[in-house]
Amino acid sequence: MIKILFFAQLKETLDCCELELDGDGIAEVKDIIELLSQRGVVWAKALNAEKLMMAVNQDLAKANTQVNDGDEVAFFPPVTGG
Amino acid sequence: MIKILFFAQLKETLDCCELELDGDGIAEVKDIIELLSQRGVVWAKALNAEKLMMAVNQDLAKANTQVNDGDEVAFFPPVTGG
Amino acid sequence: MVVVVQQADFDLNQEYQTLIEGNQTDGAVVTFCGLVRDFNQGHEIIGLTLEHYPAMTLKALEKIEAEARERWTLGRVTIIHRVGDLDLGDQIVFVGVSSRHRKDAYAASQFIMDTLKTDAPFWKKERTTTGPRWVESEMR
Amino acid sequence: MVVVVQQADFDLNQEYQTLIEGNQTDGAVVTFCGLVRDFNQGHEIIGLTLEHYPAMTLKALEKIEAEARERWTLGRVTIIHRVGDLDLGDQIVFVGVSSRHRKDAYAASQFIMDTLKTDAPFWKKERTTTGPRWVESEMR
Repeated sequence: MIKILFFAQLKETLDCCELELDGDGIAEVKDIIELLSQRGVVWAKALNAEKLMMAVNQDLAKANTQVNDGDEVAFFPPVTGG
Repeated sequence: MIKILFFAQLKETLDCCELELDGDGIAEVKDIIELLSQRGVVWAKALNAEKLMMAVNQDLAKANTQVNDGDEVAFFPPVTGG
Repeated sequence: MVVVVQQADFDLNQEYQTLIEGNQTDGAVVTFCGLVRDFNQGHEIIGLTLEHYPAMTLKALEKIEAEARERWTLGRVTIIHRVGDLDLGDQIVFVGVSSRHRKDAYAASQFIMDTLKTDAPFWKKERTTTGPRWVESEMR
Repeated sequence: MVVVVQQADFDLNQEYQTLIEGNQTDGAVVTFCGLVRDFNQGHEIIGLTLEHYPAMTLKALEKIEAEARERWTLGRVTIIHRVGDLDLGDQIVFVGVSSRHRKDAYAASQFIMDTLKTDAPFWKKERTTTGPRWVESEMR
């Protein structure tokens, strides 16, 4: 299984903070985006936003970052700390 | 009269912290340097050091800065505060 | 190295002591404190809530600190970032750096803050006089 | 604006409070503290004596502060420089800057320290394990 997390505006937009996906057929982060985009127009739009940030196992990642079974993948808007 | 001040190493080298000069014939700081250089080789060498700093009325100055009667002129080595 | 993510406030003087106590090598200490200000991006602020990604925040800050140490000669480094509900005027973030060299302390401090602003998973939701709003990223 | 030349020590926390108290506009505060370090230019330091040009020092620091304000958007600025006899580990100089903008606070703080190092009439005479020596300027 792959654990998926959402934060901040994205969490509110999707009304979802966490879900799990079967790892089958998932090789890169973009496979997750593609899979979740099938959940409807809200998901598709939010997960394909130009400035979307992502992390794999708590390290900043890109759409082509590799994902393995058991990984934790997070999606979030640009950070605004500091 | 023009009041002349020396600080730090320069004060120690010249064994002098303050003196007064008649303003006659003094138009720029370099006139003071020339005049005081006649006091001997120690003065001549110290006042013509490449990195010598100077101030006229408490503002950083150069050899060609104008000097008027009643001014305070200071000579000192490069500053090392902070 | 001290890297902390906490709800509680921090005390500048205590953090400064941690940077200099028994440290006779470093002649330069630069601190940055970020505070909740009254007006931001055209909105009047009452307070804000800082959300973060708990499993990632410490790791992200430690990575930034390690990168700063690779680039500059640093003595001690402290990074503290608060989370949760904060009011107008409250302290948000502290970055303290000691170094033998003034320029290294400044450069590292600024690098840490700049990178924290783009890479560390914190999000500010402001309470404004016209309702709550997520702060927009100022990323270039 | 607070510009002070004094023999007495200063307290970082007190200076920080002066920068932020009742100041809800500035979200960024950068402080620099310079301390007497143990080893400088190849010499082991016991302490140092700071000589200055009393009639000029305040004027020089105020000029530096005014120039910083012209260049950047600043809130409050404090510059404190100590003179007289100092021991290893003692605080020498404090520069505190508040601003709405982080980058302005950093840039102004660094500018003030850089310019103070080249333009303000202070001279350090170190007491080292091999005798007293005037610190050499590191001017470029």
